[in-house]
Amino acid sequence: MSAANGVAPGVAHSNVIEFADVVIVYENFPAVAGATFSVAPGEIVLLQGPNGAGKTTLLRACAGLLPINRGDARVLNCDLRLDRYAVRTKVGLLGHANGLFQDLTVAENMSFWSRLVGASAQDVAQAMSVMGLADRLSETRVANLSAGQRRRCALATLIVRRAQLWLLDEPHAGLDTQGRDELDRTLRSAREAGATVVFASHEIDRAQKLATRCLTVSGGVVSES
Amino acid sequence: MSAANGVAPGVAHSNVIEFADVVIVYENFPAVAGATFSVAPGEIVLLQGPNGAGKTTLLRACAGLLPINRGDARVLNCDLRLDRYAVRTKVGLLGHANGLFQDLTVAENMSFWSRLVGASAQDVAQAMSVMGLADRLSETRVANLSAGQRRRCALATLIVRRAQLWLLDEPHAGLDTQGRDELDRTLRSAREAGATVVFASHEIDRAQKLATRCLTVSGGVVSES
Amino acid sequence: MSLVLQKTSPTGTRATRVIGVVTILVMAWVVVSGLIFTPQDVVQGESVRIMYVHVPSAWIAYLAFIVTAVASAGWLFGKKHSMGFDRFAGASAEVGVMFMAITLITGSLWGRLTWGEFWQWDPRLTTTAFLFVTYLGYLAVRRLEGSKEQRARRSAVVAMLAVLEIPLVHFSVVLWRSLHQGATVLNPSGDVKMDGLMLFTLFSGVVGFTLVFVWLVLHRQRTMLLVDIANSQGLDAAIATRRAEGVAS
Amino acid sequence: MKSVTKSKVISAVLLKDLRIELRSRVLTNQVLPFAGLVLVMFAFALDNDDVLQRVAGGLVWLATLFSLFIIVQRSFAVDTTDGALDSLRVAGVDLSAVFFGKAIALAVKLVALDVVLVCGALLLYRVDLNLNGLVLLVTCVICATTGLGFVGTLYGGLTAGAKGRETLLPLLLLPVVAPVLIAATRATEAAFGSGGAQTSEGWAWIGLLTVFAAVFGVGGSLAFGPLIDE
Amino acid sequence: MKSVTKSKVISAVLLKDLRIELRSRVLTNQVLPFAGLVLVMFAFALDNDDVLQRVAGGLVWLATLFSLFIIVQRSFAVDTTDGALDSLRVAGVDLSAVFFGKAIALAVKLVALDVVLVCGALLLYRVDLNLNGLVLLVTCVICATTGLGFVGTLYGGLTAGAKGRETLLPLLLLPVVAPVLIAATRATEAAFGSGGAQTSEGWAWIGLLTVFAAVFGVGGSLAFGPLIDE
Ligand code: HEM
Ligand SMILES: Nc1ncnc2c1ncn2[C@@H]1O[C@H](COP(=O)(O)OP(=O)(O)OP(=O)(O)O)[C@@H](O)[C@H]1O
Ligand SMILES: Nc1ncnc2c1ncn2[C@@H]1O[C@H](COP(=O)(O)OP(=O)(O)OP(=O)(O)O)[C@@H](O)[C@H]1O
Ligand SMILES: [Mg+2]
Ligand SMILES: [Mg+2]
Repeated sequence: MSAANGVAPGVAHSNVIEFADVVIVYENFPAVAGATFSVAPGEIVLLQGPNGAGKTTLLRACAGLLPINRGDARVLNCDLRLDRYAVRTKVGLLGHANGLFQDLTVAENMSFWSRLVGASAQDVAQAMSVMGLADRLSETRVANLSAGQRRRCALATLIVRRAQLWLLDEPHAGLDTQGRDELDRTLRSAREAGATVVFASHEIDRAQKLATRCLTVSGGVVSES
Repeated sequence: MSAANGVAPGVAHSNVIEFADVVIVYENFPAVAGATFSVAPGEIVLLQGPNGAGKTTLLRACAGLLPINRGDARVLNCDLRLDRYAVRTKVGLLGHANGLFQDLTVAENMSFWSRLVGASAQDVAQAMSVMGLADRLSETRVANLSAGQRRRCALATLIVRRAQLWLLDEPHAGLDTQGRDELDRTLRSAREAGATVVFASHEIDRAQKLATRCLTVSGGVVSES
Repeated sequence: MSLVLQKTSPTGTRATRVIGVVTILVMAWVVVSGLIFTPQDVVQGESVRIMYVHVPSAWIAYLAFIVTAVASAGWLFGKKHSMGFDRFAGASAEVGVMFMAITLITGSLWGRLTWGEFWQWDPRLTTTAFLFVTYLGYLAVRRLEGSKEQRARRSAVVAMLAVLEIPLVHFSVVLWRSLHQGATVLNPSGDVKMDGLMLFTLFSGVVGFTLVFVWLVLHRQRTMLLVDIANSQGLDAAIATRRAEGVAS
Repeated sequence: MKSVTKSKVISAVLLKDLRIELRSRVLTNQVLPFAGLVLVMFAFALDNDDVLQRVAGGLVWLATLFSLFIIVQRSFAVDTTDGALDSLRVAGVDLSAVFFGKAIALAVKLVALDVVLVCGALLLYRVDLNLNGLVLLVTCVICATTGLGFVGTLYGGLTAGAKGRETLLPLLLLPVVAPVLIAATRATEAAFGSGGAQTSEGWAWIGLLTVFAAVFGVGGSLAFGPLIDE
Repeated sequence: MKSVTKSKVISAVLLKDLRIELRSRVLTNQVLPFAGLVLVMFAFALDNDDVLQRVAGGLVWLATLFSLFIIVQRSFAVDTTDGALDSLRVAGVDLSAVFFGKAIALAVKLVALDVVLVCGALLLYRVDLNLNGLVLLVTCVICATTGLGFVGTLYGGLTAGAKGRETLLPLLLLPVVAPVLIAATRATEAAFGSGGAQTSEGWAWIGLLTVFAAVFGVGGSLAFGPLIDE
């Protein structure tokens, strides 16, 4: 992978994510209630915590998808309070949903997303083979895939993005053991290429092995663990 | 739990599931390609195997949702080739989807499903508290729940069914550690009350601990492991 | 926080009180002049007096919607995205919808007297109704769930598009042959054929309604500010509860 | 598991569908403006009292029909998006009871819609209505919406089951509901006295509507279960 | 990540939308029969060549408008069901390019629909069309569908983001598209020569349609991004 994927040398010393006392409110429920944490370049950070703790909300906020109601939030040197859009070309997000078009085949989905982010055909082919989607499956409509195969396809669209910051919401869910191993390998090599990874997971054992640091989210607050 | 939930004494000796060389075809792809296996009463059987192996298809077939194209399939003494409907009052299925109504609150969803299966208000309250959905969450619309909370709600609707045969497709996915422990306890106690459990899972460690027997599904074929 | 609330709690200021008094004086003059001093119309008789309400309310509705659009642009293109602009936009649109409703009501009453029908499927009437519905839609957009920032952005875009309908309403009489009165006052050629006192009363009405508009908007945007402050106070309590959830588990 | 009586299932499904409608307000916010548009646009397009009065009845039912498509699709979309229909099938409940529950909910929504539409037509098209006409009209609305409720639910169920089928709905539904459209239009015209029609003529059409509702009520309760089972 | 040119994004989105339409056939199987019904119904209801010819233009555009709602809703439903819209937002692509891609796809679908509708009207309502009229008609269809494509995509985007919003679509869209309806109707009437209208009269309306399309093209390309961002 080229140097362009890494963090530019000049900013390597500043944090990739810098949240200070951030509050995020849905209607009138504060899903994130004063979160303070930071992520340094090259880390693989695990967000763990009970259901409804606010992990998904944090990840979506980091991707610039949610407005910040209070506090200071900086991601890749973009201030999310002023501009949530600038950050988006640099992050890749895998949410609970897959973001795929059910009526298109795997190959068509891949080519759509790869064209949008300007990935090369070679990258696409590689991502698909890493995720085990070559051959028969590539010509299958997404609606006709099994749940795990769909998740693999979503991961493949993420891989071709070669983002500087990877945000993954329960990336292991639905994958079989081999897929999980492959994913972990992919994340580690992305890190070696200079990317930073933040992911939420309930597969604590596997996740803790993968992560370089663990954060616990609970009641909308983040704490070191 | 009452005796009605258990298997009637007269049929206790025959198998709960009895599949012989079953083939299940989607359009023209045989997702299950000659599966032979049986499950005895009181077992907790794990279906493991790679993505796309056919686990979901097998579980849905056991629930009488899919037509059998070839082979012999009997579930709870109902022949699925002759009558896929009779079996449905006796099984409970948790699929990849949750089967909840997004616009209704947790409590409303619970009361709907419990009325359909004739569960008592007490059972409902108990299931909700087991799954941690009492208090604030019970009045929240399902659309506003987190992914794991939704899964918990789906499990609660299943628990009130008190089925003879529980079919669960990746029940652990999305749940936090505490929820998983609670679920395992629930399944074990269902078994003690005479029910049989078949579930698919990719959390191999936890699943193998829970299961009394493991079956491996691969390429649409089932083998003992 | 509660200190802030107390300091800002009255919605009136010295300026608004002055405006209020002037408004009352001007409106009193419009009522007296419109009902007593001005003559009947040759064709329309007494019913022409509806004009002193109908026409100003239509124009002030236009004015209100234009103010909404300008304030929206201020929010959207301003560097600081100051929420004050958003409040002005919202307040002005609410008052504008009220004036538009008055136009519709007085218009249909007038129509009953002159055409014998409350409503006709006439271009001016139809486009006016559409304008009214458009701004109901605008107010609905403001009520969508989401943060203040989201609300401001969404509604600003809608407001700046909706304001384009005003020329359509104004020129509808020209675009389609219409039953409705053509532009007697705001016509392009500039020569106004109307009795002097009638015209003066009409313009007094316009001035009076403008003052009403200004007074209402100032107060309304102030109450909006207070609601925002009150909401953020409720948020503090909610945050505390939410944090407690985490400690408990 | 205890067995559940049919009426309990019907009421549970009915309540659920109506409650979802109340929450999501698809009918009031989406379908009604749509149907209202048909009326207003036609009033605007055909600014001619004569023509308008003649087509008033037809327009009301045409608008109802359009709305039927949207409501049926929405009614089953709610059940299929998160797999609730599968859960319903697996719950082993009496599917004919589900059919009646959904059909009644659908009919209730259609009645609500038609009340507004008829009032709109009365206002916009300046139709006169006497007492006889009103009785006929109310009967017509009830019979027609019942029939439409049954047939909509039946075909909605048929097309909700599997992928690709949903696009079939209008194609299948159109020819079947055509008789309802015609009968209800004629009955409404008779009630409105459009074109000098007599109220008495209308009652013959009501007969047809009743037969239609009965046929699809019975047919639907028998066929719905097998149909939604893929 | 490399930067991607605007035209590449436009073509990717356009292709995607059209391909999904080809797969799911919502337009042909769902919208067309629906729109066709309006035409046929009227041919039956007003069995009077005079009136029919007079309303032919209006009916075509009314049917287009109804279809617009359905197509727009469907076009965004495809993007929202599995969170693809979120992914689009996060992909950091130029959202004004997405706007144009979706708007063109929408316009293409509308053109396809209108060709069928106009042919239907010509047949059913026995309208004569000379060469001048044809040129006017084609221009009118292109201008009007472009405008509708822009405005439909813009408001579709506004209402697609979050829950509860989708019900707003008709309320917002109705008053805005009314001018298109009127202008296109008048131009089509001129092309059909209904009520003795001259072709030349039609071209004035085309001007209005063009202005409309331009306003919403520019407005949409600027506003779409901020709008779909919740
Ligand atoms: C519901 C029915 C009516 C509605 C919605 C309505 C709406 C409007 C609107 C929006 C305007 C402002 C036009 C502009 O300057 O752009 C206006 C102006 C006016 N209306 Fe009406 N109107 C209605 C009925 C009537 C009737 C029945 C009359 C009298 C016969 C009337 C007489 C006028 C006059 C004289 C003006 C001022 C025109 C000018 O100088 O521009 N209106 N009306
Ligand atoms: N509707 C369908 N039409 C055609 N093929 C399908 C359909 N659904 C599933 N398949 C195919 O059937 C095979 C088995 O799918 P199934 O969902 O049973 O797998 P699974 O074992 O549950 O996998 P996972 O672990 O990913 O959930 C897959 O290869 C899939 O591509
Ligand atoms: N759209 C919404 N409106 C209101 N409340 C919401 C909404 N989405 C989530 N919530 C609430 O916000 C809280 C945090 O949700 P979030 O999805 O971030 O949790 P999570 O940590 O990802 O949980 P999980 O492990 O179950 O995925 C939950 O309590 C949930 O009920
Ligand atoms: Mg989550
Ligand atoms: Mg599966």
